[in-house]
Amino acid sequence: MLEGRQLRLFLGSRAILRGVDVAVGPGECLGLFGPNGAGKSTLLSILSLQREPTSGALRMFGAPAHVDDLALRRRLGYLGHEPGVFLGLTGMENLVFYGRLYRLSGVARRAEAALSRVGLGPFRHEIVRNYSAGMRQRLALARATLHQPDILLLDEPHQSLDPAGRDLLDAEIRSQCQRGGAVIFASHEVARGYRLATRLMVMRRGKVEWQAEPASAPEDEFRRALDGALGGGVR
Amino acid sequence: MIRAAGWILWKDITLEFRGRELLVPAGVFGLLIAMLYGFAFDPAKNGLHGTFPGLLWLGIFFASFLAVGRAFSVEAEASQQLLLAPIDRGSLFLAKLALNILLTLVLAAVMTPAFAILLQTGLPPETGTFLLIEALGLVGFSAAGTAMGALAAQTRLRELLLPALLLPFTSPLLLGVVSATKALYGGEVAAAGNWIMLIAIFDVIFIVVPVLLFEFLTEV
Amino acid sequence: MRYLRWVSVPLWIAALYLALIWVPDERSLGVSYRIFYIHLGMAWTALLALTANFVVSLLVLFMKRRRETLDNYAQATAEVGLLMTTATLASGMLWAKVAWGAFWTWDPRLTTTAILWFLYAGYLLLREAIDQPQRRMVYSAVYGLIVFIDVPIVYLSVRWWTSIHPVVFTNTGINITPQMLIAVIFFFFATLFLALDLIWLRAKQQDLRERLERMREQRLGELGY
Amino acid sequence: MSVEKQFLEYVFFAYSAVFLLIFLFVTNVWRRTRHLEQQLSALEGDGEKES
Repeated sequence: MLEGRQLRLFLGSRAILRGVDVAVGPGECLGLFGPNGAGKSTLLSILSLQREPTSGALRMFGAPAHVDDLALRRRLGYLGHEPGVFLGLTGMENLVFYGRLYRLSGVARRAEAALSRVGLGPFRHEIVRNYSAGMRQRLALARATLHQPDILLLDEPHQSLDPAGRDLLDAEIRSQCQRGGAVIFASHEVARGYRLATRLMVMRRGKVEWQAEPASAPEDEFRRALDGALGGGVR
Repeated sequence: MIRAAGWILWKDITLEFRGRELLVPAGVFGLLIAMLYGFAFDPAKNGLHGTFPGLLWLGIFFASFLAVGRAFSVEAEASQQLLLAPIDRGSLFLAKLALNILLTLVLAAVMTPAFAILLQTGLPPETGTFLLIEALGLVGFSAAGTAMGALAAQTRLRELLLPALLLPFTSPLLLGVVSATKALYGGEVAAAGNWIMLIAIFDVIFIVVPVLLFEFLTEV
Repeated sequence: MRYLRWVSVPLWIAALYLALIWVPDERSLGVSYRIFYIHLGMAWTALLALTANFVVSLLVLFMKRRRETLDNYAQATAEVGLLMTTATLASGMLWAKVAWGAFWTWDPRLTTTAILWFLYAGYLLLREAIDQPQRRMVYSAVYGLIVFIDVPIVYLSVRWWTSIHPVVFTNTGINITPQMLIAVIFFFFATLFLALDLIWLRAKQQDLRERLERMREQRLGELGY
Repeated sequence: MSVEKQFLEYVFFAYSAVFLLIFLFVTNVWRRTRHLEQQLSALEGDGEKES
């Protein structure tokens, strides 16, 4: 479904990504791990078509992917560090607005369903400024999945969610995979991420250091690889 | 493209109605300018008819700065997600342009009568033509302001940079609107027509060129 | 480029000699009109440097490769263009005081040149205010394309509107004596070579800065960051 | 003071103003280049010491 080969990104003379190979197929869930500054968020921003890589080939659904391909954007869902919802609008209005931009049919019905799925049904007509951080993140999750994307890209989605919200998010990710979609998420949640992912990838300094499938790699091996990446620096 | 722009505009107007974050501060500032001009120039003693067009337009431009500079910052809380939506980049520009035109028109509608009363000059004769000048002038100001606001919003200085980027561009526009208004006060409608042409040309340039170049700005 | 200075220095000496000593005084303005030579040289070179900035900005937007180098030249040409515009305004104001009796009048050419100064000051401010190199490159290129509108307007202002500013080249011919023309040409090439030298110097410095950043990056890598 | 002398003063001012501007620009560029070169050689020096 998605395949990136030798992705590199330079900002001026700074190398942020130094040749990353990444691929997901239908039903797969790829977990990205590594210290801050490893390039996880940058990789996700390239995969979500926010910026072109300096070099390397990115293909989606069998065709080269470009930043200005609007049809392709409709098949991607992205949830970043910021919830990306408007504080002055109600939860419902936020979803309806995004639904309109994605040209969905039956927007109101879909928005209602999405809101009750993330447990915000009773609060749907309240202004988002009054939401707690966890509620905003739930709304952001509803927003990212509203148009039922084929590929879901999540940048540290567990952050700022309450425990119930985390379970909800995990269920959402699993159902996305069962539907035949793909998920790529970046996380600092070692145990939760290990259970969730169908493939694990540890990044450090813009490169992939270690990758394996949880079936063949016990959790302590994964933890050792991650500790190596975290401790390899100067800290 | 137009439909998406319409939805973004609808969202911005809803936000503005709820929060009044742009119009109220800018409007208060605009009225304050009128009052301070009144103190500084003493309109009762020295008639201000000669300088009124310049005072009025500078006042409107300065107050509009507050509103136009913020128009892109409204998006800051969700700009990333908005840019990820499958919409044409030009539609975002159009939506912001329409928002800025509406905001500056409302500001001018409040400020013009206030200036005319507080500076004791009254509105110019040929009020219809004067309204046309105001509308065209504010469309031009909003177009240039939207383009420069898009540039300034992505810099470290944000709105602080906007005056330095925008004011040199608006100098021909200021010349146009002030001269046209002056011509109306002097009863020279034909001369005003020539200035209105200049304003219209400015409007066209600053709507077309940014739409063409806006694509580049959102790429990085 | 390193030999530029070997041409530039004798050219300057020759130009200064021609403009300050060789050319006879003008009838009405006497010795004061000699400001004209440095004023004209700076003005033309300024417009040329800013035109170069326009070309480089276009290339930055539409070329795929070597954009970083081009961007260095965008910075350099704008700086040198602004410097020369400043020099034009400074020498012009002094001359205006002699010829017109005031440092400044709101003549079309003076007005458009003042606007030009502010536009490119804004350009450099914009560059200064963006940290991310890619974004700085594209944003300043877009802004550079828009502000260039004023350059032809400055050039044509004296021809479009009634202006008290003198014009050298008109449809009907050249408005100066052959002797003056020789001095003008020498002065123009002297300033042009100076501008090239300055642009090159500044772009080379930017290259150095980038090398330093790469080096720093590499050293950080070696240290295991 | 004769008009001639005043004219001469203005010519002098104009030329020196322009040269001053250029001088300031050039010295500024040179100073910054020097600074960059120092930083660069310091980095290179460190590299050799450690390797």
